[in-house]
Amino acid sequence: MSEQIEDGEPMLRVENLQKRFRVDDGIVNAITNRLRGDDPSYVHAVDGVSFDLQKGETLGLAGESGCGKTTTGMTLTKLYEPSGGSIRYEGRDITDLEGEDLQAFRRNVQMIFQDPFESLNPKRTIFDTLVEPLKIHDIGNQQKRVARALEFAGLTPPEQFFDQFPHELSGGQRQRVAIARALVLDPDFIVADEPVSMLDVSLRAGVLQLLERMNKEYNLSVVYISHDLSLLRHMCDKLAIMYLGRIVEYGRTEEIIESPKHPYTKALVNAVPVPDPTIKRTRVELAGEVGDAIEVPTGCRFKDRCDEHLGDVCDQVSPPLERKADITGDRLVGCHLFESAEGFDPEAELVKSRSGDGSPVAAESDD
Amino acid sequence: MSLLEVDDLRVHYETGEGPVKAVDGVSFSIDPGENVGIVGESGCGKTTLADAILGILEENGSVAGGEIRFDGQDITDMSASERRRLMWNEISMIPQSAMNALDPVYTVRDQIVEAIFAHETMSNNEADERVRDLFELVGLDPERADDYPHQFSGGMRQRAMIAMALALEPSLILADEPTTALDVIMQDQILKRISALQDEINSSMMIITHDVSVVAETCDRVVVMYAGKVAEEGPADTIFDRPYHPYTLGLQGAFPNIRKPDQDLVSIPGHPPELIEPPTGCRFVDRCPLATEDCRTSEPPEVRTDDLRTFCHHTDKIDGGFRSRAGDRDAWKETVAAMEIQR
Amino acid sequence: MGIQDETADSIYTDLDEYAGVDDDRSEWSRFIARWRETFASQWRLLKQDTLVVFGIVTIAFFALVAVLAPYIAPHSPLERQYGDDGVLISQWHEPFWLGGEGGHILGTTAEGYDIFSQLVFGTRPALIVGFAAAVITATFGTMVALVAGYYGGRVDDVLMRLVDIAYGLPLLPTVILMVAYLGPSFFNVIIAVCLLQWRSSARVIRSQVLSLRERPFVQSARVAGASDWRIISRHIAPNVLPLTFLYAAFAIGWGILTEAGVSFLGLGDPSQVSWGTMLQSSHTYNAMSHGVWWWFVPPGICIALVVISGFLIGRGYEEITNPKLRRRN
Amino acid sequence: MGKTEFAIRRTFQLVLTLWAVGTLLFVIFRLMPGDPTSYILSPGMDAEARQAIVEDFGLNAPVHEQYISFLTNAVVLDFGRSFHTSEPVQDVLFRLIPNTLVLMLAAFVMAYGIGIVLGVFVGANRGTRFEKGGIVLALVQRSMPTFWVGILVLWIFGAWLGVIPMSGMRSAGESPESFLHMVASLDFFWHLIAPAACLAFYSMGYPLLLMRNSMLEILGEEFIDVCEAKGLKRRTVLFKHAARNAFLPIVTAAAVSLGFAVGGSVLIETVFGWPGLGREMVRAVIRRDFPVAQGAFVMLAGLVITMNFVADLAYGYLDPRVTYD
Repeated sequence: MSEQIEDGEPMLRVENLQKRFRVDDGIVNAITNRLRGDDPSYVHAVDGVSFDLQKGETLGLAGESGCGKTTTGMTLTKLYEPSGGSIRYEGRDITDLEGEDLQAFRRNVQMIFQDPFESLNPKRTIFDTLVEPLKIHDIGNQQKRVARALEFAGLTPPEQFFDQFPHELSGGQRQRVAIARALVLDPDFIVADEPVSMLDVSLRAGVLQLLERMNKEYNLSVVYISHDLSLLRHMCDKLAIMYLGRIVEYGRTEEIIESPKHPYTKALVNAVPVPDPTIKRTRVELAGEVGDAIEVPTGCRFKDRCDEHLGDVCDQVSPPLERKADITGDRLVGCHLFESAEGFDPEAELVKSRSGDGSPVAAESDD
Repeated sequence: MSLLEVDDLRVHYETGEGPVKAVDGVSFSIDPGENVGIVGESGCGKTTLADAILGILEENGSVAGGEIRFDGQDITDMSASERRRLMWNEISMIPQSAMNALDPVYTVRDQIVEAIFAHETMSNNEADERVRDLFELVGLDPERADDYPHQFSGGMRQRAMIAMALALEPSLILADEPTTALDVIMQDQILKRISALQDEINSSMMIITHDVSVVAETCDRVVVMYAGKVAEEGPADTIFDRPYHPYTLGLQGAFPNIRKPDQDLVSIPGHPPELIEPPTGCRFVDRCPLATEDCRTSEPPEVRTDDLRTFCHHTDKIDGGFRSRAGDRDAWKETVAAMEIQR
Repeated sequence: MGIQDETADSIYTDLDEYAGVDDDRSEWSRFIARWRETFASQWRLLKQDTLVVFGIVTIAFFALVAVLAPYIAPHSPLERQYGDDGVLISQWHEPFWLGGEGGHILGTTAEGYDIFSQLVFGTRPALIVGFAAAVITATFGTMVALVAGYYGGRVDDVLMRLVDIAYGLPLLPTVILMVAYLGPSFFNVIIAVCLLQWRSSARVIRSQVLSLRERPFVQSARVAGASDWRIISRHIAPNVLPLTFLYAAFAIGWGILTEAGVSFLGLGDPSQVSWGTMLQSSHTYNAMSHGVWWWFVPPGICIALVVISGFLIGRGYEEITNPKLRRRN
Repeated sequence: MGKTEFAIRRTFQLVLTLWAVGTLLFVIFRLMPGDPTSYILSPGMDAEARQAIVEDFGLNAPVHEQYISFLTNAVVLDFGRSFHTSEPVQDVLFRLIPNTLVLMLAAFVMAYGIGIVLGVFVGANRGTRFEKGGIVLALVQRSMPTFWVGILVLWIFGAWLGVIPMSGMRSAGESPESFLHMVASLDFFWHLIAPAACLAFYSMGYPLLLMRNSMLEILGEEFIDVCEAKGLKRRTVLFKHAARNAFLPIVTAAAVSLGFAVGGSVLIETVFGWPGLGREMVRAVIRRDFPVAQGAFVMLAGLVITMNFVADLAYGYLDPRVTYD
């Protein structure tokens, strides 16, 4: 990003983050591929993602399955090592942290997962589960802290849950335990990957309220990962719409939902059903399906499904995520339909690529 | 006459701890050409209901009472072969996850043709022609009919399932969570496709879902189920506009609405009851902010208000204070907390 | 630069003074509680199955016989018996209840050994092989599986190719060959069985580890900064334990069957009486042609009983560990 | 990855496995504690004969040369001469292989034919007495030692009822012109039936249990519900859809279980005096005729490895989902 959306040093700054996975097919294939001189193939799950996260801010990562939102989340929590780009936490690059520095970072970041039935070790009591992070970081007053966290998560009286096993709890209670575990270290930010999508409808709201309280009362930053825009609209200050490993639109939630600009965002927002029979929405039919993350298309990744496709520019020049002159508000959009406010000229890039070595332009959104 | 009448249906599952009364006295009907949504949380018996109609209950489940009348004939009473004749020809299904609903070792064409040949006599060419038409109808490339299911994406498989469901132009289609496994965009397209096709062949549909918004957009009438029983039933517009059952109100409030970002989300306190020994009286009693002693001791009566059927003791009270407060999450919490203390 | 910064409005602010010793919840008691729960839940599930209970009772019975063998058996297994006439027996005798002389419960062998005593003492090698095979194969297989599954990559590749190779070896012929080369001793039979049997537990448990490794609870521990050792020992190993038990139970059966087979072929430990050697000598003396069934029927029944008990327990575990086999509801 | 590439890769793996087995054999044989000659040679042998054998085996060459010559000989199936009869091991093996193959094939067809069908029915009748009975039957089959079953059969049907021969592959007077003539004869069938049935009895439990488990899994799949809802006959659902899918894991398992069946055949051949590879291997081991024992072992192991290979390839053709990665 060329400039910050808001003033002040962001707590977390992600720049051009990339994560690719090698398509691994065993030692024998690796040898035969090597012999034939083939390059190993990669899945480009996250391919140049940039955003800022302020203290106390909530950001929603939205998109269809396979768009790289979960991989982004897992890279943020250092479950995956990034393949490129940087993650800066409080001004410090954490991509290559090791040893004690890494442990210090780990104290401040936690993750909440989707499946309440899989997120707790079935062989350990609730107390064991909650006390583990404290033991790892050698933090005192363990029992009181655990009790405090459980209480905050609405599991009262906490002592009653200490010796219970996950199978004795309901789905909603388990997800609350998972939240308590995330909170027990008192982190600065949390990545929540579809935190309620597997809960029963009537229990969802309770867990969402808990997450809201966590953010509001303790000034925690949260990255929500979800395909459910209704939910993200409810929970998030900012929204990043992802498509095939990239952010295509980024800005304030209500602005994006009220007036989506990127053709993909439009389709996504309009596809959300509304629980009110009197409201009729305009549906945008989107052709085709999400493309291949192994052989990423040149130019705009959305070009094949786009109604407003402009021709060669879209085919050849990858649109950077940038401010647009014809879009007001704090909004970044990655689409050639709008005029750049940052001086990026796709036509010129197209000419350059033709006169040059003929390879397609890989424009990056950062300076 | 109604196309499908379910009359006081009871379905039990035998378990080590006694029978689970998954469906316990459910009645409703579907008229020709009508779309009926069955809404409820997991475990409320909505899938069991569909399985009972289709005759594909788990081996420990059985119809313990009541009737399912299709075109006036009780299908629970039919012989296996009579029933088989009816299946797919008259009643077909779109299952929850097309991921596993197609046999992985046969091509999609083979599986559709198999359904056709089970009920109609025609030449291979005619059957192929039918498959081609069906594929075009659901927006799939007919050239890909000879692919195996795993070669299709999730959305394509669900389309193939719809093609198969329509193969014999049934008069009733049972769709069990037809889109939950899909992404938003695909979900939208599939729902749109289903509605359009169904209008074309004028079949009725029963859509089972936990997603209130899906029902709001596709159904004429809604049955709200709770813990194996009908809580409320009526036209979709009325159900969404002025429901009388507190559970319906709670369910609506639990869903975030993309158009109403500032609305509080309602969380209904507590959990649905165990269905091995369900509470006497109203099953919603432990979670209901309006519950009284009556609710605990006697079954809620069927009350008809406007065009709704509501099973509740307090339909008269709901208009007074609670409806206006139902969207407020604290209203639920406080009232139920107060009940806890009383007990 | 403030990675260590504490949030000002933390819910734990008042607890931040490290008070030193603060836990009245003893680590030890929780450890015991955890394992008690693990075993209790396994047992709760297992005892519902009458066949499993049968298996456990049978094995317990044979274990008791093995321990008390000297008190149960009327004679030493390799002590030649004298007939009623005071002469060393040189032909088989019928059991006393078929009118055989000498009051032998199951008669004598052609060499004049008391069959019942041999049967009782034969329990020992059978159970030792069975349990040794169970413990060694299950432990080794599980360890290989944990390493291969958790670390993945080339380590996994190499270990799994080793498993493939082990699968290429036919069990009994390999054991025969190894015993032939290493010498016919009881210990060598155990080694040979174990060398070949770890493969199936390794393969199956590895795939379980692969799936566990990606489970959210393991990921959560990793986000919290847990070391590999902590993740393997606290999160993964306890969850593959039922599978380890399953393979241990099956290994009892395979161990005993293999030992019996090897002994039957005359490659067993010559100094030991086992059910396999009993069957071997009966075969050598062509007992079946002469209808001396009391010689060759009882050892076979004993083998089958112990082996099936192991299988029954293993199968019981299989039904527990594979949720797809379990009845729903 | 395409099918051919998968086949190539799998072939590579096959070669690797064969090489590893050969190496293992060499290591066990050559690197045993003490002088290898002392294991091979009987004490009564004179110095000249001893020298001849040492040279024949190349035991005086450096270890790596021994290793290479061992492997090259193994590739051309040259295992030297029998200590006992001086006949080339190759000739002995080639004479015996068909006998073992016939026995195993007959047993395998019986075991898998009956086992799979029983497994389908046991799986389809979940929770009934029939199911429980089927499981117990399968476990009983697997827990009774094969050789003991053989002994019982010989005792009851051979000695007592006298309906089967006690031993061998053909009756004393019979001298068929060729192997094929012999196999086609009634006398051969009469000799074959008991050992093959015993082997089948033992091998049957595995496919039965596996098919049952596999059926249970498949019957819980949603596509089975769809098939039933389509109004298909129960038989069609059970066999055309459920069993066809449940059959897939059996293919791999069959190859793996062959490793056990080979062991079973060693015992059965010994009990019934069937002149096959297994019995020969045991006799050779007892006589300390190592070239023959080794050769027979390599043959048996090769059989198992090849079957694993074939099964993996077959799987690809049976299951359209296999993507070879």
